[in-house]
Amino acid sequence: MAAAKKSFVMEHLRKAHMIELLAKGKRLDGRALLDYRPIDIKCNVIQKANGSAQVSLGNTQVIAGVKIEVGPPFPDTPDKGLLVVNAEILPLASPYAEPGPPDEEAIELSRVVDRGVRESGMIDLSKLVLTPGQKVRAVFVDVSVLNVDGNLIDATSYAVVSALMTTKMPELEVSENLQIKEKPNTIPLPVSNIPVSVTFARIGESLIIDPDSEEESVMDARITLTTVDDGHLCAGQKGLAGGLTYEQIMFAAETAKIKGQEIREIIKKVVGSIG
Amino acid sequence: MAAAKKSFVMEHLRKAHMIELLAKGKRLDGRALLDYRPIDIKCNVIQKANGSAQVSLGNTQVIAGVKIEVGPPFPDTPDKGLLVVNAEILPLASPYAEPGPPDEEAIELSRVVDRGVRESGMIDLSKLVLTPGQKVRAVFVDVSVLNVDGNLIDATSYAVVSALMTTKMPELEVSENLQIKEKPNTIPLPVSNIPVSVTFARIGESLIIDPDSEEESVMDARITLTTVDDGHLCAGQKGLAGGLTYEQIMFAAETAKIKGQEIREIIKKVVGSIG
Amino acid sequence: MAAAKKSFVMEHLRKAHMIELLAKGKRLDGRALLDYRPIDIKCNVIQKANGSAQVSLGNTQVIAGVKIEVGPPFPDTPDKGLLVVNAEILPLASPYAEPGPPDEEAIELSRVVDRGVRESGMIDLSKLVLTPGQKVRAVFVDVSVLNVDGNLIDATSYAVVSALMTTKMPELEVSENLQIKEKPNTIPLPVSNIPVSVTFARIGESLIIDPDSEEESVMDARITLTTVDDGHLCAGQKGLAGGLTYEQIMFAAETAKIKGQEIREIIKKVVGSIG
Amino acid sequence: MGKLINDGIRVDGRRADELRPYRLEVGVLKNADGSAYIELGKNKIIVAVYGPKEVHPKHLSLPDRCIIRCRYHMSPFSTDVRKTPAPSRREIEISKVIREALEPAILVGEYPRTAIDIFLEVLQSDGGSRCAGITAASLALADAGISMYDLVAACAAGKVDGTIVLDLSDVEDKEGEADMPVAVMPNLGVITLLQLDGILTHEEFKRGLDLALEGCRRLHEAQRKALMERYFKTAPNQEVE
Amino acid sequence: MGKLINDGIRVDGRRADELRPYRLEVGVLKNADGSAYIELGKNKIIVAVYGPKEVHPKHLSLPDRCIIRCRYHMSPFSTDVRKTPAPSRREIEISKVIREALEPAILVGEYPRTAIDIFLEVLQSDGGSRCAGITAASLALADAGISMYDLVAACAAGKVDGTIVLDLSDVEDKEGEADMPVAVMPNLGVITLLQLDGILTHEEFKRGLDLALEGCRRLHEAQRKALMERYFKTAPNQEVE
Amino acid sequence: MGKLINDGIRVDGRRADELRPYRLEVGVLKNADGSAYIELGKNKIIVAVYGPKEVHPKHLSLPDRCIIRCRYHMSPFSTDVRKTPAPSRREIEISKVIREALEPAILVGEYPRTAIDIFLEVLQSDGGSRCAGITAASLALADAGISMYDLVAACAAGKVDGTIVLDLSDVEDKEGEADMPVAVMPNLGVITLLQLDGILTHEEFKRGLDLALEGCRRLHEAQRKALMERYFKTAPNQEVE
Repeated sequence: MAAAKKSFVMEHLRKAHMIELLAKGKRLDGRALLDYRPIDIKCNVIQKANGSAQVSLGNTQVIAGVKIEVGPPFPDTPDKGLLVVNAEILPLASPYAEPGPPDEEAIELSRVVDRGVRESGMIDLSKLVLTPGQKVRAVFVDVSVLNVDGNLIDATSYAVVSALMTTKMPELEVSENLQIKEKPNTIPLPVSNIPVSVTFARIGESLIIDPDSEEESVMDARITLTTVDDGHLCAGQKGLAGGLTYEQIMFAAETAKIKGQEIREIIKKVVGSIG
Repeated sequence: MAAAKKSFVMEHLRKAHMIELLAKGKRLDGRALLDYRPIDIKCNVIQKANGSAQVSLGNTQVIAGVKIEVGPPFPDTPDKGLLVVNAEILPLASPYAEPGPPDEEAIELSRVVDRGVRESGMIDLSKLVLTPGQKVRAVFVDVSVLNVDGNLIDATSYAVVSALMTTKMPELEVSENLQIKEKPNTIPLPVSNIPVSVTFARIGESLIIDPDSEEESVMDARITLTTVDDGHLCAGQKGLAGGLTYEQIMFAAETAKIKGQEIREIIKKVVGSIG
Repeated sequence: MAAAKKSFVMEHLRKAHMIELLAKGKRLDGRALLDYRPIDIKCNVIQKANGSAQVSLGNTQVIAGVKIEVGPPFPDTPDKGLLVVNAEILPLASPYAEPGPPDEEAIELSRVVDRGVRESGMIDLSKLVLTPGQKVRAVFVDVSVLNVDGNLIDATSYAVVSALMTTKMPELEVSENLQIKEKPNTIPLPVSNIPVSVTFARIGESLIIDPDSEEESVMDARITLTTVDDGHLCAGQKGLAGGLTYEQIMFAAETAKIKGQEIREIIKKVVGSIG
Repeated sequence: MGKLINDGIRVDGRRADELRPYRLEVGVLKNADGSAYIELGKNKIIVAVYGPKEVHPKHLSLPDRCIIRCRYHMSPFSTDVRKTPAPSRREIEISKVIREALEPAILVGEYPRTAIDIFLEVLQSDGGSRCAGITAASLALADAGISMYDLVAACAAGKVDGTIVLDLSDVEDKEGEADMPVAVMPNLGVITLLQLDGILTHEEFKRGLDLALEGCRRLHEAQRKALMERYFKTAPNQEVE
Repeated sequence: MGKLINDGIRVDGRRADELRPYRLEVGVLKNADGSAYIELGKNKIIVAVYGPKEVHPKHLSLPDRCIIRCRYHMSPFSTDVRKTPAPSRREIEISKVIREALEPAILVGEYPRTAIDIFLEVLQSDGGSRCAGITAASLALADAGISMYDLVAACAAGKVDGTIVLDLSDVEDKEGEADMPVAVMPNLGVITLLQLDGILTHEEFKRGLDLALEGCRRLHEAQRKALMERYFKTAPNQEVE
Repeated sequence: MGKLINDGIRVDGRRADELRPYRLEVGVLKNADGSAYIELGKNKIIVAVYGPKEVHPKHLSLPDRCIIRCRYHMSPFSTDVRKTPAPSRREIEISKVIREALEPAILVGEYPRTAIDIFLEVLQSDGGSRCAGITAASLALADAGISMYDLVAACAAGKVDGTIVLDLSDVEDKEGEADMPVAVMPNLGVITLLQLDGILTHEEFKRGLDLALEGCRRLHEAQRKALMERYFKTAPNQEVE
């Protein structure tokens, strides 16, 4: 609906102006093309959750909470715990968000972040089995987007990873008759890796990192690449109705490795300070 | 939709006229401010239900049916049976009712009546347990509103209470190996109390009881207070986008006790005549 | 929506022309009143299904797939397997079909075809029980309508019957401790009968068989009658907002027997060629 | 499972060609433009008609006629086992066939660009609820002053223990061999509903149809009396066969 | 289950007439026209207001006033056991009573043909979340510059172990005898929310209402300070009782 | 679980850089404005295009271009275990990425205020169904006469048993190390789809991308032949590698 009301003349002018700036290596908010906005991560913000993190990426704000339950495994993976990532763009987050079931944008957001975590092998799901084929731990990571200002994928991804890394769950004991008993102490999730997504926008011929809402409103294409600790790629997703050249993709892959490592250090530092 | 089509001039005139009348202690249909419309209650109108009652409050007509099933308890109340009250405002009941899942008005109606029954302790749910944590009786009370002419809460409430009081269910026997067997005789529900709701409308500065649709169309606020046998309050719900003064609430509380007792006698008489 | 945009003048002209033609025993596409369009049936088109068939009736195209699962019986029929027929009119099948849950037309289509199969006794559901009250075979027949050009009921019906007749399912063995084991060989469904539906349209005073979309757009009433091997009737459904005379119904019943036998031979031949 | 017919007498004491006891009443709801109530056996069904009225959104209206909308719905307490309130596929199909059974009787061209809503609520269900619903709905349409060619009366015939019988009850419907609901405009001889579930020879089909039409004629007479009672207060308002 | 009050002290250390620690903040979201955040006990609730804005579809708008829409929603991680994201019947009812608690304060006639949307997200829930939500939502409305007669402050009273207490926590709500949420426009003395769950004598009802109103007055003072902090930067932005 | 590659040969007998057998056909549905059918391995996918057409409601249309809508759907019988007909989250995401893979090729500015609908129905699924769907959908768009810069061809590469391979089958997708679907407009060198699931070094990523693009080029050739066959009847209508 919003789209139909936009002033198309103004939109084209704004885009032309932005492309001109980008050609000089500048952005409207003064960042260089490959700069992130300020990243702020706070963990353990929701005491009722097993793990939680609130992330700001400029004015984009998201909060992730982890709940650990016990239940049956999926029939086709009896020897693995469950991991479910679900993101909602709350109606309070933007004038364009609407109440109701997740739309395709929110579903893509959930699934891209889910794949980053899953394919990286971050959580060893085989260690979440209590009684094979019967009872496993189910890890629910729910994300509420509180304020939309571009690059929801990275903000959500960092919140999910940070929440998972600081999750505590009661140790469980399986008795001989397969009863499950909660022990008094808590243990962390079996985390072995920190997947970090880096999202690029193409505007005209320029590739920039971490687009804000204004940049997203004129971007032609988007690509997210996620790397693991050793810099290898583990997940990718091109988005939007524009394409990318071979060279742009290769450049993005290299940059995702370098930038990913920088952000990994930020996450480690925050999480490390929690202990 | 209907709202947008109303004649606002006419509405304001009607309201002004009604406020004038009410100031003289009169209502359009000749009732005094604290008079109920004629109440008619018929029990056992649906033979396939365990209990049922049809209630008319003036032209407002509702029918309640009780079905008793056996099922698992809620995980957090293993030692209690289930009670579920659900009301639907049928599309045949009014030109403004629409087919579809219950809207917020029907949900509030269900939940207010449910709370009146639940908080009064009318049904001793702990007596509906068959095998603790495994099998309990589930009491479903469904209400179909057949004609809307104001004060659905009280009409629904009286129908639910009357249906529950006349409910018969097969006696059940739990064998040693925890099998549940139906015995040939029927027993009533463990009823210990008759909660009675009394609903007030504020129009201008006047408080009236049992508003009809015309009065509801101009009322500023609504308050429902439910009392138990000894006159104590057990549930309350203020409704609509207007407020009430402290004095109005205190007056309503006192009046709910007196009027509630009158209506309790009516219900007792109807139910008693069934045996 | 489409309806509101139709040219009503043109529609009436077309109908008048068609009635004139029909009075002479002719149809727009040259068929006689009781002629079917060319019928083409291909079985085993979907290898992942237990059975499948693609049917063309003129330009109407549907595909049916059978999936056999094991699950609990319905509580009220513990000694019978399950049969579920579900048809979807895919949005690719017509400019008027829309994505979303089945509308009343698709639901009627599913249920009419389901009843034809069920009431004929085609599949002996009692032979699909593995452990009574616990585990039975569930036969899911899903139909995707690919192109709409009238008479979906018959096309769907023939596809469902052909798919069921060529279904192969693994033989199952129930061990003493009630475990279910899959054996290496496959067996057919217990089929004892071939129900064949024949659908008539009334346009003006004429009854025709197998209406195409153009004929359906002006038809007054529709009737489907299904017969079994010995010519007896097993299912019927009058449709649309027009009526039929007693004589028209009796004529349809006789014709359904004769035409049904012709089509039964076509199905038998196709299925027989599969072996 | 015992036999359903003994010495020509059905489990509820009826002969093969007998209707269950019934009661028809017109004008039972205050808000509706027209309404009616029917009891037939254990069926208790209330019907309201609203309209002709404006259509929202407008593009769903038709320039040369009214549209008919129909909702057949069962209250959760109407069945042996509690039914969830959301409409089932069965209710959706029955809503459609009821609408199509009633629409041929309505002079739809008299009400261009409008809609007529027919709401049927089954308060208690028994065999034959769609037929009983049609019979009552036709009265509710008349009560709403909708122009009609004829009343529509509906009744099923079927086959039970090898016998063609009229107006099947729940147990006869479930355990019998065949059920055939029929609706008709008796004065015009136009059949507006016909369904068949179960196997009948062509001869049985004809006898079943004849019997169902006879049942419809009797209910049509009862419909006329109920309308007279409502509008002229000259006939008794209950007809129990 | 131990007693909930010992020697006049509640399980969380409070006296009967004491509020839980709270914190109010205004203007916490960039996109919203107005926003606020409240912590009260373990409650953490964020509220955004959008509007006045155009209504789609237009026929839902009113010619002489704005419509108020309200959504109270709990994040899946906000509760002890994970909550599915789809709105429950409880959330739908609470959305309605919150809207009706706030609307009397709004000069709806100043914004004809528009809508004001109020979105409450419970990030962590504790007893009294609807009251805390109302208190924060009223601040968010003020932050959005909506004309109001007064702020609305809300607080529950209830009965626990036979004692009338203020501002029930989760465990007191679940295991206590009665809970009574109240909202009020303190300057006008108009009560805009009152619910009661559980048995109270008339005397207890009066004492409970008095106590709840006293709690509302304290929260009203805190609301004023939070607005001052936001707009005049003269008061500390945290008020912990 | 056995090894997936033995002596350079994959479980289905292919070499690392080989496509599965495929078949493309244009114009297979009568009602659609354009349609195509693809078989690739066990994949059987039919695609219809409707449009450009009016948009309802109108406010969803754009004044300077058409909107593209896309629905990827799997028939219940298309999978090993029956799939419920309602669209899953996976289907919704794939619908989006397919739309975004096709849209860069369409001259959307030529069709202001209209919509183009692309419906993909997976009749039988195998690995790589989204790529096969894109390849067929691009043909269906061409068959509908939609102006395009280039055809879009799609194909996955991935890593199986440590080897970079082309066009993963179901078992290779599930048990392999990585899967990377790619779509491209071959004449323009513009990549319109790229997804990656699983770990690849940067070197492997480059080799995978190169291999996928080579697969796309071969499918692009097949697309051209299928169109020729449809419109000029000069080429064979089946291309099996």
